[in-house]
Amino acid sequence: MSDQLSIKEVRYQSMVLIKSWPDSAQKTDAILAAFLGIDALPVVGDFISQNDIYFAVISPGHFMMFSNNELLCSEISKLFSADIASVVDISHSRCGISLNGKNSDNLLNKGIAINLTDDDLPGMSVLQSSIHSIGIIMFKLQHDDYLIFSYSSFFDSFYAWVIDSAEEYGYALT
Amino acid sequence: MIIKCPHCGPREASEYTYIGDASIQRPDHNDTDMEKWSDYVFMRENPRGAHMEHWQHTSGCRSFVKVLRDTVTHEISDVTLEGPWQAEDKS
Amino acid sequence: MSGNRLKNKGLLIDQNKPLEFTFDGKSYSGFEGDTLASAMIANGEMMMARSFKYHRPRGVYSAGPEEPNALVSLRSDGRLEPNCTAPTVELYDGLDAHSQNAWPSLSFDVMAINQLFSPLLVAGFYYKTFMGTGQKFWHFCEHFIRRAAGMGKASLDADPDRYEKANIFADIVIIGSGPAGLAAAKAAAPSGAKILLVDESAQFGGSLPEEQGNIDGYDANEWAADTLKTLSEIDNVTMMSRTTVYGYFDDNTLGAVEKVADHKAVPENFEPRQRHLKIFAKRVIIAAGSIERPLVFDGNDTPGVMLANAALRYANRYGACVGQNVALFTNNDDGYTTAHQLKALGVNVTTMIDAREKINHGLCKDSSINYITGHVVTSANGGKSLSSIKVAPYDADTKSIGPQNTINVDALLVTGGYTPTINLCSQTGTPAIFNDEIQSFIPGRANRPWLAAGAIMGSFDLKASLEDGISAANESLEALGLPPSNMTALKVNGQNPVAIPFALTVIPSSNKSAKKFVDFQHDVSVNDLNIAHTEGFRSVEHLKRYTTLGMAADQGKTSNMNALAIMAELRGISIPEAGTTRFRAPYKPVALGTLAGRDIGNHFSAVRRTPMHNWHMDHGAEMIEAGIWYRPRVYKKSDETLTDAYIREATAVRNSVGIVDVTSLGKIDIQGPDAAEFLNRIYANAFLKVAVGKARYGVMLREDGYMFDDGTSWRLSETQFLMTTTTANAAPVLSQMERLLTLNWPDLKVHVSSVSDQWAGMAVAGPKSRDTLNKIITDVDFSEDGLPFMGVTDGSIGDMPVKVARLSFSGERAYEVYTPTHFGTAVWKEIMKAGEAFDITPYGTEALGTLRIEKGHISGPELDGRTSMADVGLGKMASSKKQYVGSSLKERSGLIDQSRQTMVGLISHDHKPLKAGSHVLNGTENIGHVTSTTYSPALEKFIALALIKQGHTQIGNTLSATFPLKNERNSVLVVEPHFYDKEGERLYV
Amino acid sequence: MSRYSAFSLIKNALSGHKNWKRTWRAAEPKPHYDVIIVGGGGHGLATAYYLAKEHGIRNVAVLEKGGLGSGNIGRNTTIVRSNYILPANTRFYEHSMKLWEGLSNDLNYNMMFSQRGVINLAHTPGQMDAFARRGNAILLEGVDAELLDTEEISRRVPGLYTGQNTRFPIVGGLCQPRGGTARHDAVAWGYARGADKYGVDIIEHCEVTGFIKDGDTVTGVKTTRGDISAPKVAISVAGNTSTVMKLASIDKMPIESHVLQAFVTEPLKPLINTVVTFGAGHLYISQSDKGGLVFGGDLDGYNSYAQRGNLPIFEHVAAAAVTMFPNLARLKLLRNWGGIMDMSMDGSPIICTGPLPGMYLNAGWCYGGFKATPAAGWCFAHTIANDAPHALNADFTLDRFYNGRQLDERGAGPYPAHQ
Repeated sequence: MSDQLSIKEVRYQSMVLIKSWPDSAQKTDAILAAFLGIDALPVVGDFISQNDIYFAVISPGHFMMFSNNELLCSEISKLFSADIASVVDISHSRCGISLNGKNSDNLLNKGIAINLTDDDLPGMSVLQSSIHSIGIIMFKLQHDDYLIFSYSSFFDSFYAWVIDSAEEYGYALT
Repeated sequence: MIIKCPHCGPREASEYTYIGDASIQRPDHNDTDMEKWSDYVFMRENPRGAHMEHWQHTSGCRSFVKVLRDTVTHEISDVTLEGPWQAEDKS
Repeated sequence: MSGNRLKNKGLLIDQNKPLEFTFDGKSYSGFEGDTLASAMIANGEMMMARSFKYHRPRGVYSAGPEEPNALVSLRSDGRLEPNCTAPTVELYDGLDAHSQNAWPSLSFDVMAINQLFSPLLVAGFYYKTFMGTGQKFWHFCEHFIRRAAGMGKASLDADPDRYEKANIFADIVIIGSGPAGLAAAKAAAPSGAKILLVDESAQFGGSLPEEQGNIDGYDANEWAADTLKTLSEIDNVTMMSRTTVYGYFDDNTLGAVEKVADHKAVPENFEPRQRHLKIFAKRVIIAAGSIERPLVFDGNDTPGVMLANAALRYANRYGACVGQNVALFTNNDDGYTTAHQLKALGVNVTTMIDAREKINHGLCKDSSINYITGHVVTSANGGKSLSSIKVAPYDADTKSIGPQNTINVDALLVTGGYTPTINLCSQTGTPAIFNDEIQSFIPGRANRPWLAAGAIMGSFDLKASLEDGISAANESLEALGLPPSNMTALKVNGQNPVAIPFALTVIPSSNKSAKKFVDFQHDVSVNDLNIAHTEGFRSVEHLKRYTTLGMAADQGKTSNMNALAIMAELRGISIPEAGTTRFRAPYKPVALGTLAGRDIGNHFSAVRRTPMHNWHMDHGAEMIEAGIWYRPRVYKKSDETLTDAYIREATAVRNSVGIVDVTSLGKIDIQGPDAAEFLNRIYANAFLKVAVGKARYGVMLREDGYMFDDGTSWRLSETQFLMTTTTANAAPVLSQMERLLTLNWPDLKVHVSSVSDQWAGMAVAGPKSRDTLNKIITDVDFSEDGLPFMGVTDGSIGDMPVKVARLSFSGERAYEVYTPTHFGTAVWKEIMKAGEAFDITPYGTEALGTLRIEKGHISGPELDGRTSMADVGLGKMASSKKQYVGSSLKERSGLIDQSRQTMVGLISHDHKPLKAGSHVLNGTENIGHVTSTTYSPALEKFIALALIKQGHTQIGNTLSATFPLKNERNSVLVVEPHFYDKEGERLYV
Repeated sequence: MSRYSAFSLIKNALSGHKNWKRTWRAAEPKPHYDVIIVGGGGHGLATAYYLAKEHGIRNVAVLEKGGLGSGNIGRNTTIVRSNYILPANTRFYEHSMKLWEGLSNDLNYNMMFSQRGVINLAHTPGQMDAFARRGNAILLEGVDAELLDTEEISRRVPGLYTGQNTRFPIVGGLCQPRGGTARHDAVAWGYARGADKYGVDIIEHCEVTGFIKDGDTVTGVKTTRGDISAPKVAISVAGNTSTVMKLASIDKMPIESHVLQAFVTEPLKPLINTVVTFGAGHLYISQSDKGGLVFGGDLDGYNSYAQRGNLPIFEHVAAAAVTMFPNLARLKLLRNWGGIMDMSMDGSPIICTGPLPGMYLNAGWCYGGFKATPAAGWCFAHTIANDAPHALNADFTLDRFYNGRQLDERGAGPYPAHQ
């Protein structure tokens, strides 16, 4: 990881929520595992990233995927009938930043009261929380390397908070 | 105060929205007894001590938890998930 | 009084790095490492302040944050900081300090006249006078009282410095780095647990520098330095000096302040002045030590009287000598050690006064000191600086004194024993326990995951403190499931004797108008305690409130124990029976800026912007808050007033076509087999049979039957709806729906998700709205059959997908065009281009208000949480064939009472504008208020909506709308609230 | 009982203040009284005073479980105002205001009631309209109100930021000139002394542990200092209402007890000369006569009897204070404490006979307990003496929730945690 704190805006072409019910959980898991080409889904709080598709398990029966493949949402919604799972296209509702390098943890801990050290939050973990009362979803790829999304309408406020928090450490906009 | 969300782990109470007394029973949807509805909407035990209450993890996974908390010491002795899903035991 | 600098003494100062500073404009010099207090003492300046009520001269009394007397103001303009304790102000070059609460100057303070009136200005005097006949006399007196009271002056300029915040996590937090704290850290570190060691002062080590004994063969100070070096090399140990834990909150959450740049003239670039730490600790070890206790005798506040250990620290750490001819008055053995250490450092201690008759004479080992036992100091004299003391024999049984004789001294050091600093322990709610030996309260057994160790537990000797620290570390490690440390007990010898105090409450004196201070900072004397007792304020709570003892900035750090002892004696009960009050956060005052961090000014709270925000700003929009969104209010042309602008915009919609940004409305995706059933249960009107591709306006009630929210829900498929809510209620509506689904109706298979940020929304309204959209949305049939009223369909503009819903808030033919957020501005521009032929006009919330008021549609002002559906004319919409949220309580007698206020329209008779917030009078009776007002281009009159008693019975009457705040009055005609196009023909123009 | 005055101060000063009388007698409980008042806070003591003064009922005992005035009377931000919006509340609080204006002389105890004005700040046109509605409503009730523009506000409140470069710029405000602050301890001790003067027994460290009943009728109380009987037992225990009512086997009340924190800074020379409230951050601030800035904000937002709160409110209140007054950043918070607010389900109080025969209830005071003290005592005394409410508290019934006559001052619905 570079020792320079760096901040970059990121946007993914498609982002989708999948929500099942307890009685359709098995079926939904199986369909998703098949689509992703894996034999079992990650546990709650984990995510995987393979051939440009990120797949995260937010809570039981509540999944989130994002990718630069524009057709992801339509492909996914074809997989599920209404009584098995709901598919919600949220491709435009989130804007994100990639935050990595030295002091990323310290910057985030100015706004989040969650232990971000590796033994409390290992790499490939996902969590939802709020910074400066702005709802965010955070993907920790590895130590000091994060993807963080806020709701689009909040993004200006969120981005301003991140930059202001980075001043003390010095940062690069990549 | 810190509430241990079954899915997200320990989080500050400011990430949650306090719903309130969990011991009150909402009348059946089709019940039209105004007295029963008034009891449900307005009347509370409001104990000084152990209190069973609902919180929603609004900034986190948005699930609802039932919390047993002492209203004098704020000590939380039990947190269980509400709703149809059971938390995976992340051992 | 002539203090001076002891040659090459002072562990902390660097005598070849001089620093210049000013006090009250006079310039002095000190050294790097000095504090303001140590530098002033070294310059022979003891008097630094005037007391709170009597404006008595006051000097430095202690060497730490417990300082009750020497409060000064630092810096100037936006950085002016009043009430700073001089002993904790680290000197820097160019420091500018000044005295407080004195006018015209420190040495000549007019208000010192209060001392003449001191017999009147006793505890509670202000309750007994200043009453006069009415309120005027108190208001007159209060003006002067407020000027005399208060200590420092606050600046009116904004503070330019930055403040930061951090959340920190640790397995074991150790508060205090004296013998117990360092021993605990050293014992716990090897376990690999994450240790955080914090200390409020700039240096670690606590009382160790003055400790005589040696540890494992090292001199105490060397042991401290060596331990600190070892700890700094262990990466699971973090050490933070200048960091004060001020608050102990629930679940072992600690509030702390790190003074990052207070020891510099100004912070460096982007460096915060202070950082607020929220520390999440699994275990806490509180090794906060203790504070030396004053003795209570006449004139004990005279500049030159000081705590003994403080004088020793000034000599040992800063080479600052408090006086040329020094006496020490003690009630315990530790006083002797201090005296001999001072002599060794070159301070001329001439006299020792010990209240105890029988002492171990081995203590009196310096022939140059005159040891007087069985005596007490009965008074300290000298006004602005100590010149002499009176000493007299003391009979402990009868508590009486013999004949007094005077000794000329220029410094009197006092030690009444030590009081454990139990503030943080007490904040956790654990009751304190009285330790008879040390005549003070110590922490009780912890009810939470913390332990106290060292002097705070009353173990004042070095060996006990070190052992306390190690056992606290082991107990904490065990609680964390880690192996105990293999650190064996440390060998200690030659340690200072333990300070076991001889009980001495009030020292008698022959002076009838003696001034014996218990709480220096609030000028509370023994006399005040007597008065409180006489008047019945005897419980510790009443005593504190009546005399204001312990309520000053030092929160009774040096006064509480003496006060409790005196009070117990007055009541003839023991101190533990009298009890103590519970300490509150903060342990030490905390700057508001530090608690606020960067969430101030523009960043006080987040802002939500629509995707078309920049377009609006570029086109002269004046923005306004809606919830936490910013929305255009009007698009003012250069010469237009607000009213001109909104009339132009509203007229354009009525005559041709306008476009308004509606993105801020809440949008919720509702999916699942039971979606329709779910909506049917939460809306008051029927929703089961809404056709796919159709929208329906729905009203939601609160559980208690009053109106909660309204909006349209669009059925996108058999099992999917898109619900819109008002801007303000988006979050509460979503939360209520999730609660109902999870807690009350788990049998319904429905998912709800916020999609407010997925869609940009814009309403295109006006007779030319169809012609405008027809041009660019070519894949939608805009005919009556293709897209009927309340119809919803998908289409596209170029390759940008849109949803088109034929809804109307304005009453005109209108369409709401939704497109994914990032296409928002592009779609908006396409529509503007397409509408050019019809002079399409962007309009804001004002014009939107005009249009919806003309149609009698309700909005925020009518939905004030106290209105029922019937009140606003929507009673008939509520279904009678099903139950829904609020349906039962809606029928309570109060909600269906005929005398309720209902919504009507008002037309202003004499073309004068109506004001929102006016009240409607029927004769002289106030029968309701005006909710929304506007000029109506359609009617060319000023109109309004209002909620008035039995509104429907007033239709056709002329009433008056008054605005007493500006004593204006309009006569108004009451009409149906639907002013324009009642039959709704405009929808199909 | 000696009258307090400057003269009495001088007279006693000459004799070293030895012969002041006790402010109230340390009475021993008698087995029977005409009226028992449970709760020795501001309301309980005021009720006893007015029972004696207005209705001649002096055989009264005030039972306090701790020390007198150790509850909410000593834990509030001392603000007095009557600019409420609902007529029932406006009339009640205005009656309180009128009592406040004569209270120091009436009790011969300086309340330090300082009518320095209360200014509510508005940040949007919508808020200004709401203030106009409230201001006009109270003017029509004969209560004072003024609309202020931003310049007038910045003239009256030096240091307040009135520019545009902030999240919630100030667009104007509503002022009640007769509003202000009072010394909270003086209210408790003043009423105690007044009641004591009429012969009322004030009995501290006497906790009610049960009720004595004849069938459903309450005829007395069991206490830690013995049984005491009385035909009329009045409950005025603020945040502990639910706990005490359970002793009378009334298990549910339309009340949730919440912690409301208050804060004070170090003492300063005069800085803020009026009471100011910040609409956007729900903060209220004023300066005490000793010089400390006294301020408070929202509830913590969960049921609590802890009389202390948590950090998020510290941080939010400080952020609002520094946003309002950027010059406060360097001033230091000295002390924090918390009261137990008996939050009713509509934000308005309960003063009524019942719910059991022989019992009378005064509760549900939410944020308004301190400013209501005089009128609450006056109305409760009237209700007890006449077995029927006065017109001023006729609407403050317990059963209003059942018959849809809530007095929803804030229009927030039955959700105390979010009021």
